[in-house]
Amino acid sequence: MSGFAQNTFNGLVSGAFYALLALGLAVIFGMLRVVNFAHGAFYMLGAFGAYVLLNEAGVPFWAALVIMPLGLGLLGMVLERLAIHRLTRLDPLYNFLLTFGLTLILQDLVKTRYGMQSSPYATPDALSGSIDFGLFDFPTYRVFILGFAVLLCVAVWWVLTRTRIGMVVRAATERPELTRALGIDVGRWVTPVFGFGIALAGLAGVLAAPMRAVNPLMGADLIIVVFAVVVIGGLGSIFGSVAAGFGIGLVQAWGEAYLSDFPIVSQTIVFIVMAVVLLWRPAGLFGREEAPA
Amino acid sequence: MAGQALLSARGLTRDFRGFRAVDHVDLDIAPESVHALVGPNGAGKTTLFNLLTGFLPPTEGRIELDGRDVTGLPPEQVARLGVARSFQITSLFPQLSAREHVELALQSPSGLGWRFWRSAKLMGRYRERADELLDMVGLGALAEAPAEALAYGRKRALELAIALALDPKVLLLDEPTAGMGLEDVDRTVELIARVRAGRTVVMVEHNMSVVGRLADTVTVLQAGTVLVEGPYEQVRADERVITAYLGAADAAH
Amino acid sequence: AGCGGGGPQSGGDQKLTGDKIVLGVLNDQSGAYSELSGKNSVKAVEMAIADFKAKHGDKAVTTDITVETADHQNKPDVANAKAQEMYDRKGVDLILDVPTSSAALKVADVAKEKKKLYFNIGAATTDLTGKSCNKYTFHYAYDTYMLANGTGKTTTEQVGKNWYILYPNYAFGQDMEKNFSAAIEKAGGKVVGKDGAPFPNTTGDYSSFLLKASGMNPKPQVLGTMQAGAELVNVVKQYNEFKLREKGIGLAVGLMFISDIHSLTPAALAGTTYTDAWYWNFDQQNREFADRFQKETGTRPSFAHAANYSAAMQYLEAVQAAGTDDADTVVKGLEGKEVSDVFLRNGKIRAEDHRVIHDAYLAQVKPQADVTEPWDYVKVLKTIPAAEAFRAPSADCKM
Amino acid sequence: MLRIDTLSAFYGEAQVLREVSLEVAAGEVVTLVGRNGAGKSTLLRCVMGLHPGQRGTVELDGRDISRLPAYKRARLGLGWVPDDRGAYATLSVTENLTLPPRVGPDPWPLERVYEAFPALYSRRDSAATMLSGGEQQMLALARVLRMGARLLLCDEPTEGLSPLLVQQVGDLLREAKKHGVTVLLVEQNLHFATGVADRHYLLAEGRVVEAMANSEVRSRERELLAYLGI
Amino acid sequence: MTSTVDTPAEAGRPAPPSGLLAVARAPGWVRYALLAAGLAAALWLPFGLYPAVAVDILCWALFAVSVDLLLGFTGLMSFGHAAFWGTSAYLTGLVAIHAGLPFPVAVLAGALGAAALALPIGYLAVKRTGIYFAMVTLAFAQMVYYVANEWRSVTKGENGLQGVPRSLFGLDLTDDFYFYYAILPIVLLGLAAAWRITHSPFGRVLVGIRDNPARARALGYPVHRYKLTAFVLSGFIAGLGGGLFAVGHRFVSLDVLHWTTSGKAVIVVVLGGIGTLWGGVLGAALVVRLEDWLSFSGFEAIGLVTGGIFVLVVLLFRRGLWGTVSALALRWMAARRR
Ligand SMILES: Nc1ncnc2c1ncn2[C@@H]1O[C@H](COP(=O)(O)OP(=O)(O)OP(=O)(O)O)[C@@H](O)[C@H]1O
Ligand SMILES: Nc1ncnc2c1ncn2[C@@H]1O[C@H](COP(=O)(O)OP(=O)(O)OP(=O)(O)O)[C@@H](O)[C@H]1O
Ligand SMILES: CC(C)C[C@H](N)C(=O)O
Ligand SMILES: [Mg+2]
Ligand SMILES: [Mg+2]
Repeated sequence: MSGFAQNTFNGLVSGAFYALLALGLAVIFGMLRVVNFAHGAFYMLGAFGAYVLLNEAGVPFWAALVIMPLGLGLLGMVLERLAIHRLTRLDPLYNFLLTFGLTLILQDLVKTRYGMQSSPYATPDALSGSIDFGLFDFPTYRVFILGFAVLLCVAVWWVLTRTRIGMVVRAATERPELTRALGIDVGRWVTPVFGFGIALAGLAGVLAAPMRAVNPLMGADLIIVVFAVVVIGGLGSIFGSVAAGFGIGLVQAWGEAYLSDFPIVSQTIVFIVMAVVLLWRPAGLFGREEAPA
Repeated sequence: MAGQALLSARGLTRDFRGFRAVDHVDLDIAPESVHALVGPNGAGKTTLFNLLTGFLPPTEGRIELDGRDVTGLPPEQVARLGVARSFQITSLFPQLSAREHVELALQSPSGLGWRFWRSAKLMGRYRERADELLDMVGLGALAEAPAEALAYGRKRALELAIALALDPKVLLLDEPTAGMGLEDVDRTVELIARVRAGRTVVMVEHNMSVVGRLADTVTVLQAGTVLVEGPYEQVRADERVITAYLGAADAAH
Repeated sequence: AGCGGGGPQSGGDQKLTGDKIVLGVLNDQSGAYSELSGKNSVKAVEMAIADFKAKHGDKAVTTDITVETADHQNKPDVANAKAQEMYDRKGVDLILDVPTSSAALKVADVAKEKKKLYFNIGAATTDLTGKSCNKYTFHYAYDTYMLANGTGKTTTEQVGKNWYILYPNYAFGQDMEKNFSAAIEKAGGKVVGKDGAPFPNTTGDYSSFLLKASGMNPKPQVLGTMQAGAELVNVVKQYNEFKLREKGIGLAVGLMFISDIHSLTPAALAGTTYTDAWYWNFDQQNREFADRFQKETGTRPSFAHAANYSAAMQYLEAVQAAGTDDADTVVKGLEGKEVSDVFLRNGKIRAEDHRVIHDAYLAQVKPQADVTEPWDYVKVLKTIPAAEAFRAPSADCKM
Repeated sequence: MLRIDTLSAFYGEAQVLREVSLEVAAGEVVTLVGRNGAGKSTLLRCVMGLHPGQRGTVELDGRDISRLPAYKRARLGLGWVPDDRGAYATLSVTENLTLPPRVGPDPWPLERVYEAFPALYSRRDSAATMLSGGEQQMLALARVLRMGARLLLCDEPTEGLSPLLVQQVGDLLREAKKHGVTVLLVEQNLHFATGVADRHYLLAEGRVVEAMANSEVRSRERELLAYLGI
Repeated sequence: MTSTVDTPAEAGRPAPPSGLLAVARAPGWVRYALLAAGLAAALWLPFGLYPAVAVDILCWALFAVSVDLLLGFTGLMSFGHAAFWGTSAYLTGLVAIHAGLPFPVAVLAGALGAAALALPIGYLAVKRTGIYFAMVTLAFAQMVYYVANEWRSVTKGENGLQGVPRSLFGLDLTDDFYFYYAILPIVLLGLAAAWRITHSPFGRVLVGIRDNPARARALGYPVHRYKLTAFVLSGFIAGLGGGLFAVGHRFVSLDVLHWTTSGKAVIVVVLGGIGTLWGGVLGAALVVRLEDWLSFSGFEAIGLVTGGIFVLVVLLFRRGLWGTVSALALRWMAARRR
């Protein structure tokens, strides 16, 4: 029993990363119709940034948790202005390709500067213990991540669906020209939203630094799993992305724990789930089917 | 009754997330007639079209074509069975020329489209017929123009040409004259009058003069249900239709 | 060395092809293993060339000795292409290094086909001196047997008898697991559980295995991790996070480089024992080399760097002795030779399987408090004599 | 209120407007009529600042706005009802209505909009592109009324509307006019146009070929129809 | 299930197949001259380049063309084509090793296997379009990657399949120079097949589907089935390339299935010009050559260069090399005619 609870808890923690990354993807996609392939690279930059800040400037974890998302958010805004923006009128595939190219560049930039060696990052002192849950005890840091991620997801969801900000930005992305003609300065909105999505990725990266290996490829394979998560949840749906993120974390953890004799299944379980969802609900669990022709 | 109808619907219903757009509609389209569907905006006309052509599966009900159950068939199969449609919101292949549109439509029933090992020159066999159809809708001079460069009214005409190219038993036209200038409206009415021979036409149309000139039977939909059905003169005099749809002033038109 | 696929040359008094010697360093220059070998291996080879020239002066077979290098990105197919190009187009006489077992095996095939020399240094698989051995391939620094033998035995004796083994589920890891299990059982220990973790592990998460280990009955006393590079860093981090040491489960590491310890900090690994092929601060001779190396590169050498130096040197000496760079002649000169240098202690190049044997060391990571100098992280507990450190020539090897 | 002076517009190398000049006085309803492809929609887009390839000047209340970006023009009180209706798929009906900022002295409150368009009220939470064609048309018109735009640029607002609704739109425009709103209307439906407009401009092949007061239409109907190709 | 429309109507399409149309509209002598020049270049290649690189170029040319068949002519961007390239590589390798058949037979078996795999993956993937399609194919390819990785008894996992023979009726093909000419006919056949597909009635329907699937359905074309057929054909051609790649390297590693391989294939196509077919061949030659050169130049950051080129192409030359050149040529010809 305690084993099951522990595995479940663990699944939720890795789900928290999927959820945060999927959320950032969903925010950007929902607003800009851009699937940001470079999301994993920004996650990596978040983690790497935290490491560099600590090692080269002695900036602690808590400060990095603020600085990195802000810095990367700015970088994201610059990127949106310089590149993404020019492609908004074209097929979304072009932005997918652009961000793919960008991923290669970002990874290699970090690689050339810092090498491939995984870099160490200590858990912040305040969170380095473990919490006793009676049946089992669990690292405090992981508990913190879970709580933090849940709060963040709820806050973002609220802003995007319940406030005017979300509405304006959705409009601006869907039909920029019309929106301009309705008296809204589109340029002022889209850029910050892209920056915000990137900031979320950076935040997830900082959170991952004490827990995962910090190296230039840490986001590379992860992002593909997150794509699967997002397809399962329904790409347009903020709620779907987050729910699927946690769900997949759980499924994967249980798979690893109880199907370890069938590695082919436990390793591909995310994709199996995705196939089933596609068969049953092509638009994803929470995706919206769009109008016929 | 149902036995004589070419296309018929029984209890046809469609819900969109709790919203009932089409509500237990019974409809019989007599062979070789022109049947107009009219009704206020949002009455469910286009949705009904989508149901009849397989673009939407019905929530409930049954559709028969020539006595055969076609409920739930995908659009391409419905098209194969001889039901062609045009779209209310223009729907073309932006980069293909007008002629290529028609050729593509002409080729559809032949199965030639599967021949990935043959030359596309084979499609040349449809050229003459394609040009004929383009002339018919007044696009003869624009055969080479890519669809995206056509003005709105011309696009509507091309829609019609494509639907005709399928040589359908049943032709469903969703607002064929919307957005056309007067000249083109007349041309289109004449055209429909010409091609109706040996065919069944179902059309959605707000222009009552067009309806009056063409339709044998008019069905008025309101809020997803059939309000009135009958010959044009009778329908337009109907009190309920005047309040729900035509409006008092227009009754004189 | 010549151009194109010129056939093997015969006769000992033949001079050098093209009057020059070209050494090729083929390794990972951008990936996970770029720190433990990479560009610095090239530096080490250049040091060897300089030393060789200084030593022989005018008497050297040639002073025209150059280095070619390429990045194989740890991909066997890239390694294959690069190796062919090196031999064919760049006139390379000897390929060095090639970490990553799968790439290493592929390059062995190429060497055999092109009849050119190949000294593997960075890879661990015993297949290089087993079923994939060939006349032109030598395995220089270490292998999975050596690692398992040293660490498995002492850890079982000193830390605990019950093991849980976690290995990356691919050739290298499986090989390690097999060799470790054998060594543990031979030392009277028992493997109570073992798991192949996915490789590559996308999430970097090992918590399910660690949780499993801590809940196991009977409880393991040692967690043996066979992960390398980035993955090792992850396992150790999470081992600490889940406080397994406090729960009475010690840590044993299958393969570790000094750069791994540097990146994890010795504090995270204090007390861990592992088998090392060479340690830079072991004795005066090593230290001198390490100081020179640091001047060149800014870091301390890993054992792979020292081995690259040594291998290049031994090859050049062999050519010098033979007076030719003809591969068959050089191989004949190398086989059975007893050698000793800064890397090889009590070294011997076995003729049967081309395993280069030498003393190995059992090392232990110092507690943080004892670390007085950057990079000086371990204490050598004992020297494992060459004959004991490596396995006997395998029957699988048919030259 | 609105003055257009020698306005030319291009699609690539093709010229679709040729030195068009026209004026609309405050409080007037003026229609642009012309055959398909005459350039009517393009003219409206130029006024709104949405057409990149244009020459000539556009003045609003005596101020040259030719260089202003579209959103600033909107804030000066221009309200565009595009020919494709411009419904947002990702916004609900209510959101479509409340999206634009208020720009004029007399913006309609939401309640008044829903009162005028009960059909929209019943679909208020649906995504706007799920509406029927006619409903979308209502939405586009309602949207600029809610903004309180002073000058409406309506591109075929009656297309696809049922006769009853066409009358309603006419009533709305007349009503808006009574409140001092100015309208530049593109229309194919001559019957409708003469019912609401004060004056008409006739556009053919990118040129203004005729301007006439509504009172003249009856007497010059023949001439007009000839231009329209009948 | 209704048909779903993923991309907003306002969004543009991938660059129009203007390159293709350009050549098709070019006068006959130009087309024949180009064809002759292409063939001459193909025959000359191993003289001018290191033969192993030339062999790689041929394989990648097939791969690129298979991707373009979907991207340029069906409007589907497969970001998981490594699944077919790689599956065929493994199958070819296994057949060649265990059955000892002549390599063309093994390659054919591999390509058929790839096509067979394309069937279920395509069946699921064609339910989505646009960006979703890219993500779904990417994810499924990753699944194939993991399966190959875990199924060690067959694939040999990380070690890769070593020692794939190049047998062809006892001919000695160990030298890449001769091997190049042995596979050239197969590659040309594959390219010709791709050309024929795009210039067939089927190809026309695909273009229609690409531009407006709902309309195509109303015309009676079963859109899903057409897309699926195109997907399987494309999988087959990718498989041809992958099989030859395996025999060419006498070796198959997991890398053939990795997502970066899929990504590289798309890069090659975009660089060459989407929807131009021959652009893919050109792109393959350039990218393979460039990577070869870079890895020998001692420059570590290959991704920086390929990624950089990619970003520039997407931002500035969306028509790609072939598309840009043929558009310029066409304009020049038009100007002269005037
Ligand atoms: N996919 C959909 N999802 C949700 N609601 C829909 C969908 N399609 C149509 N509706 C709703 O169903 C109702 C009927 O729509 P339909 O398009 O059939 O009307 P119509 O009679 O064709 O009107 P119009 O004459 O204005 O085109 C409308 O209220 C519309 O909002
Ligand atoms: N995107 C475009 N590219 C090229 N030409 C275009 C484009 N849009 C419109 N045109 C051309 O510009 C001319 C004017 O178009 P416009 O849409 O202004 O006409 P309109 O008078 O509004 O016609 P309609 O009554 O059909 O809406 C037409 O000849 C049309 O073919
Ligand atoms: C750690 C590495 C240098 C060794 C490598 N894992 C191998 O396969 O041999
Ligand atoms: Mg409708
Ligand atoms: Mg218009």
